[in-house]
Amino acid sequence: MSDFGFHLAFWSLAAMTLGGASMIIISRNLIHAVIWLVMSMLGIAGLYLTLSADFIAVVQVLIYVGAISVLMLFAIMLTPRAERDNSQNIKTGGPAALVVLLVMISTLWVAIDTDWGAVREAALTDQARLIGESLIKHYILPFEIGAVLLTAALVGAIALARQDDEDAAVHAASLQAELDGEGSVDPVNVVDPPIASEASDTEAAS
Amino acid sequence: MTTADDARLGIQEDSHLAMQGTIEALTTGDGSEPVVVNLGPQHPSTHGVFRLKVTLDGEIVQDAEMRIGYLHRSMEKLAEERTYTQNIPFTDRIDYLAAMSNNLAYCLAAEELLGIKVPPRAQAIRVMFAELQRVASHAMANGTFINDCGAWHTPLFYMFRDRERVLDMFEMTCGARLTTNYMRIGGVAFDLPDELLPTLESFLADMPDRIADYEALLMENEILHARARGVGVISPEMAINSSLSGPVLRATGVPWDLRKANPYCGYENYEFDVPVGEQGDCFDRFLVRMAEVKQSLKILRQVIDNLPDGPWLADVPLHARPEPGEAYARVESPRGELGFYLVSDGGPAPYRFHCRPPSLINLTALKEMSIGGTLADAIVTLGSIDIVVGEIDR
Amino acid sequence: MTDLAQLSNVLGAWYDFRDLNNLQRLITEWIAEWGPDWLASIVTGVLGALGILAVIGPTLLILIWVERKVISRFQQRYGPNRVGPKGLLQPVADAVKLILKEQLAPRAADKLIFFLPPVLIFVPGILIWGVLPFGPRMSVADLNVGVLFLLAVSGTAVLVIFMAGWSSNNKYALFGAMRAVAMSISYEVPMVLALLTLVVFSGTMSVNGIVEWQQQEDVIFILLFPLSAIAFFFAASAELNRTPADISEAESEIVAGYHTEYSGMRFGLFYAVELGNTLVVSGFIATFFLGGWWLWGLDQWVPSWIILLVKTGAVYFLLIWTRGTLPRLRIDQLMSFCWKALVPATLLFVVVAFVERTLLISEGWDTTVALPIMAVFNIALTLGAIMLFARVARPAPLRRPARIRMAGTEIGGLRAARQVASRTEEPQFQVGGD
Amino acid sequence: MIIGLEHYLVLGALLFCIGFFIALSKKNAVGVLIGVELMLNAVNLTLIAFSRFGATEVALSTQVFVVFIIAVAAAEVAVGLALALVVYRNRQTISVDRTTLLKG
Repeated sequence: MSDFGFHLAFWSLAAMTLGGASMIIISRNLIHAVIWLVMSMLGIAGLYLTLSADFIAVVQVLIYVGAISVLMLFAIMLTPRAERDNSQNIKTGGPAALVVLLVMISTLWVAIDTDWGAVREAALTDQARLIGESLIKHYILPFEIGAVLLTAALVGAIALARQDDEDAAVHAASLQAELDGEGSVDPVNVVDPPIASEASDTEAAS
Repeated sequence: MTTADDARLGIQEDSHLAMQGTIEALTTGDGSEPVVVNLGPQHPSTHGVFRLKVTLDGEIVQDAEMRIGYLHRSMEKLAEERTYTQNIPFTDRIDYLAAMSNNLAYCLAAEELLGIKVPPRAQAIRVMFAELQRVASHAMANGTFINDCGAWHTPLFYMFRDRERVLDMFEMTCGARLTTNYMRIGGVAFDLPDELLPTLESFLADMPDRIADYEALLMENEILHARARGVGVISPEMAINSSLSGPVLRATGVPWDLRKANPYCGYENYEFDVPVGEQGDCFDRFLVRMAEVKQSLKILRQVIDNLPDGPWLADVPLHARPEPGEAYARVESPRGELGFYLVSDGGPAPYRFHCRPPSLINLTALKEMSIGGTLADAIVTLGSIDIVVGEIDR
Repeated sequence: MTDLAQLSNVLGAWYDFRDLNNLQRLITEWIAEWGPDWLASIVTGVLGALGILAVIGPTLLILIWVERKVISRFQQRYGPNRVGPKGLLQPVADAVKLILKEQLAPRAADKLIFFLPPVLIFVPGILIWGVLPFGPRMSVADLNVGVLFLLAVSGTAVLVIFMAGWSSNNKYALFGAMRAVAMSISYEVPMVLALLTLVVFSGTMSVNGIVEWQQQEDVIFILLFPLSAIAFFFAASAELNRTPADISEAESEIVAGYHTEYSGMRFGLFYAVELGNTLVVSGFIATFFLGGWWLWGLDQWVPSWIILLVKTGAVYFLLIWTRGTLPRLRIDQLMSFCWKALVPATLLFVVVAFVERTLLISEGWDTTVALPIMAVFNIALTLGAIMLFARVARPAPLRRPARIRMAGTEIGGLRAARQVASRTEEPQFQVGGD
Repeated sequence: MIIGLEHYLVLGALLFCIGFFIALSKKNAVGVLIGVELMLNAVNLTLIAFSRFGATEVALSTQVFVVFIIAVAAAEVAVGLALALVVYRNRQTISVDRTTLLKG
C-alpha cells in the first residue's frame, strides 16, 4: 500500500481506538461505555488489517463486536436501571491512577528503548489456511483443551444464570419477608406458595 | 435493602444510586420488575379503539386489564327521545359489521311490544339478509384473525373479495353497504329488486369452491396451527359461567345456537346444522366460523327455493304507541346472542332502550384466556374473539 | 486461466462488457502512467464503491416498486399504479414524502444513541456488497476470508438494531430490539454451519473461490446440500427480520418494533437498508447455492453479472413470496425451531460434507462420477430429515387433530356438550394431527 | 517516517494502561469486565505486531496464540457476566465495592 494511505489508516485507527477507550472512563452511562468499547474494538480490528493479519481482524469483529458486546448489553439489560451507573470509585481512584501511571511509564520505556531487531518481511499470505492447518497439526492438544474450556464455560454460565423454581421460591420469600420487615428467612423451611387448589375437572369436554 | 440490612451486612452507603424504595408487590421470580405495556386505543390490531393494559414478565402475560368506552356515543339515552321507527338507524351503528342482525333484533323486540304479526315473505327476506350478513361478518372476522397471526393481509383480501359481493347485494336492495337500515317494524322497507335473486344464485354457485380454496390454503398451514392451536383456551364450564355466546362458546363444545334453541323469523322450517368445536382454542373458533359460513349458504339456498310472495310489510301506524310493558328479543348475530330490551310507558318513544352486546360479554373472558400466554398470543386471542368496539361501547 | 480470461485479454477493450474489470484496469493503468500511485489506489477504491452504489441505488427504488406490485398480485389487487406510468414513480414519491416529513425524537430519548443507528445501519448493509463476486474478477474485494467477513459484518448489524431499540425509550421499541437481538444471535449459528459445508467442500473461504469450484465441477451446491440451502434461506430471512420471522417489527404485536419512534427520512433509511440487505442476501444465496455468475458455460457470451442478477431476482421473488403468504411465528417457536431443527440439520450436513470431502480426496474418486451419487444421497438424506422432523417435533397441542362436529338435534348446555362429544361416528371435519 | 514496531508497541501499552485503570476504578462489575477486555485486546495487538515484524516462522504461532486468547476471553466474559447476574440476584447490586462480604 502506498505510504500516505498507510499513514492515514494507522493514525486514524489509533485515534479511534484510544479515543474509544478513554471515553469509556469518562462516560457516565454503562451502555454508552459498552458502545465506546465496541468502537475501540473496531479500531483494533482495523489495526490488525494494517498489520495484514486479516483472519484475526475478521475473527476480532465477529467475536468481540458481534458476540461479547451484545452479551454485555444483555447482562446490563437484566439488571435494573439503578445499576447502570458507570462512575468511578473516588476513594480508590487516586492510588489506582498512581499504579497505572507507574506501569505505563515502565512499559513505554521498555517499548521504545530496547532494540527489537524488527525486520519487515513480506506478510503471510492465505493466513486462514495456514492457521487452520497449524491448529490441526502442531497445536492439536491446545485446540482440544480450548474446546473443553469453551464447553465448560458454556455449561457453567448457563448453570449460574439459570434460576430453578426452588431458588425462585427462596428469593420471592426473602423479598416478601423484607417487605413485611420480619428479617431474613432461612431458606430451609420455605413453604411453597399455595397453588390454585380447585383443579377444575375438564373431563366433560375433552 | 433497608438500612438495617446494610448495617447488618456492613455495607457502606456511598453510591448515590442505591436501591431506594420498597419492592413492588407484584415482583417476578428474579426480582426484575414486570413491564406494563399499553396496547393502547391507538394500536394496529385492537380492532378499533380499545385499550388493553397488559402486565408482562418478559414476554409472559401476567395480567390483562381492559379499558373500554372510547367509542361510547350514549346511544341508549338518545334512543329514548326518538320514536320506535326513528330508532332503527341507530341499530345499524351499534355493530357496524352486522347491521342487518341489529335491525332484525330491534324490530323483533318492537313487534313483540306492539303485538304485530310479520307476513311470511318479510320473514323469509329477513332470514336471507341475516344469513348473508353472517357470511360477510365471518369473512371479516377470519380475515383479521389470520392478519393478527401475521400473514400480511393476503388471506384478508381474499375474504374481502367475497364480502364485497355480499355488500353489493345489500347496496342493490337498500342502497347502503354497511348501515343498511333495511328492516322496519312489521317487515322490511322495500321488496327485493329483480336483479337480486340472479346475483344471489351466482354467489351461491361460486362460494363452495372459494371456501374449498380457503380450506386448502389455510387449514393445513403449519404456522397457523403453531400460532393458534392451544392458544387462548377456555373450558366449557368457564365459557358458560361467563355467559359467552356465539362461535366463541360453540368452539368449546357447547352446542348452543339461538336459531335452534329459540327459533325466530321461521328458522324452524329451514334445515341446517350447528358446528361445534372441541378444544375451545383460537383455531377451533376459526374452524367453527368457517363451518358456519357453509351452513349459512345452505340456509340461503333453502330460502331462495321456497321464497313466498305477498306483502313484505304489515300495515303499522307511523307513530305507533305501544301500551305500557316490556319486551326482550334476541337474535343469533355473527358474534353471539344479540338482545334488545325495550320498555314502553305508552308514549311514542321507548322509556328504556337497552342492547345486550355479545362482543362485550365475550370480551370479559379475554383476561382469563390470555394470562400465562405470551403478548403475541394475547393479540391472537383478541383477534379470535372477533370484537366490534362499536357494539362494546354503544 | 479460464478461457474467459484469455478471451478478455485478447479483446480487453473497455467496450467488452463481459468483464467490467477491463474498464477499471485500463483507467488505473492510464492514471499510473502520469499521476502518483496513491491517486491510482484511491481511484480504484472510488470506482469500486461507485460500482456498488450504482447497483444499489436504482435497484432499491425499483425493488420497492417490484415488492409492492408482486405482493399486490398475490392479494388480487393492482398495487401502485397512480404515480407515474404503471406506478413506477411511487417509490420516488415515497422517498420525497419521507424526506419532507418532520423528524421527531422522543423527549427522554438518549440523544447520541438515538441519532446514530439510521446512519450506522448502512455500514454493514454496504460493506457486505464488497465481497459479492459479480464476475470472475469483478468483486470489489476478493478477500480470502470472504465468508467469515460476511458473517462478521452481518453480526454488527445486530448491535445497531439494539441501539435503535433501546435508545428510543419506548416499550414496543425495546421489545422489538430484544427480540431482534435474541433472534439474529441464535440464527447466526445455522448460517455459519450451512456456509461451513460449502467452505469444507470447496476448500476455500473466498466467495469467488466457491463459485469457481462450482464452475470447475459443473455442479451447483443446492443439488449437493439441499438442507443447508433451506437452512441458510430460513436463517437469512430471520436475520433480515422478514416473515415468517419478522417478529422484531411485528405490526400486529409491537407496532413497528425497533424503528417505532423513527419518523421521516430516518425511517426511510431503515426501510431502504432492509430492502438493500434483502437484495444482497438473495445475491449471496444465489452465489453460494445457485452458482453465482456462472451458468454451465453461458457466462462466455452473456455478461456474468447479468446471470447473477437474474438468479438474485429469482431468490428475491422467493423471499417476497414467503413474505406475502406465510403468517408469523412466535419468538419462542422461532428459537426452538432454530435450536431444535436448523442447528442439528446443518450439523448433520457438516459431517456429511467432511465425509464426502475426504472420500473425494483421499480415495481419489473421480468427481464427475462421485458427485452425482453424493447429490442423490444428500437429497434423500434431506427428505428423510424433513420427514423425521415433521413427525417427531410436533408440539403437544398439534398432535391431536382439530375436529368440528355437527350438533344435530342436541342443543343445550353442558349435558348436550357431553352428548355431542361422546358421539362416536366420524366427525364432519378433521384437520391436522398425525 | 515509516510506521515501525515501536508505534504498535506504544499503542498497545497505552491501551493496556487505559484498560488497567478502568478495571481498577470502575464500580460496576460489567465496567470491570470491560476493562479486562481492553487489557486482553492490548496484549493481542502487541502480539500481532510482533508477528508482523518478527521472523516469519514465529509469525504463524503468534497468530494461533491470539486466536486462543480471543477464545479464552469470550469464555471469561460469559462466566464473568453469569457471576455478576448471580451476585445481583442475591445482593440486588452488582457494584463491586458493595459486595465485599463473602457470605456462605
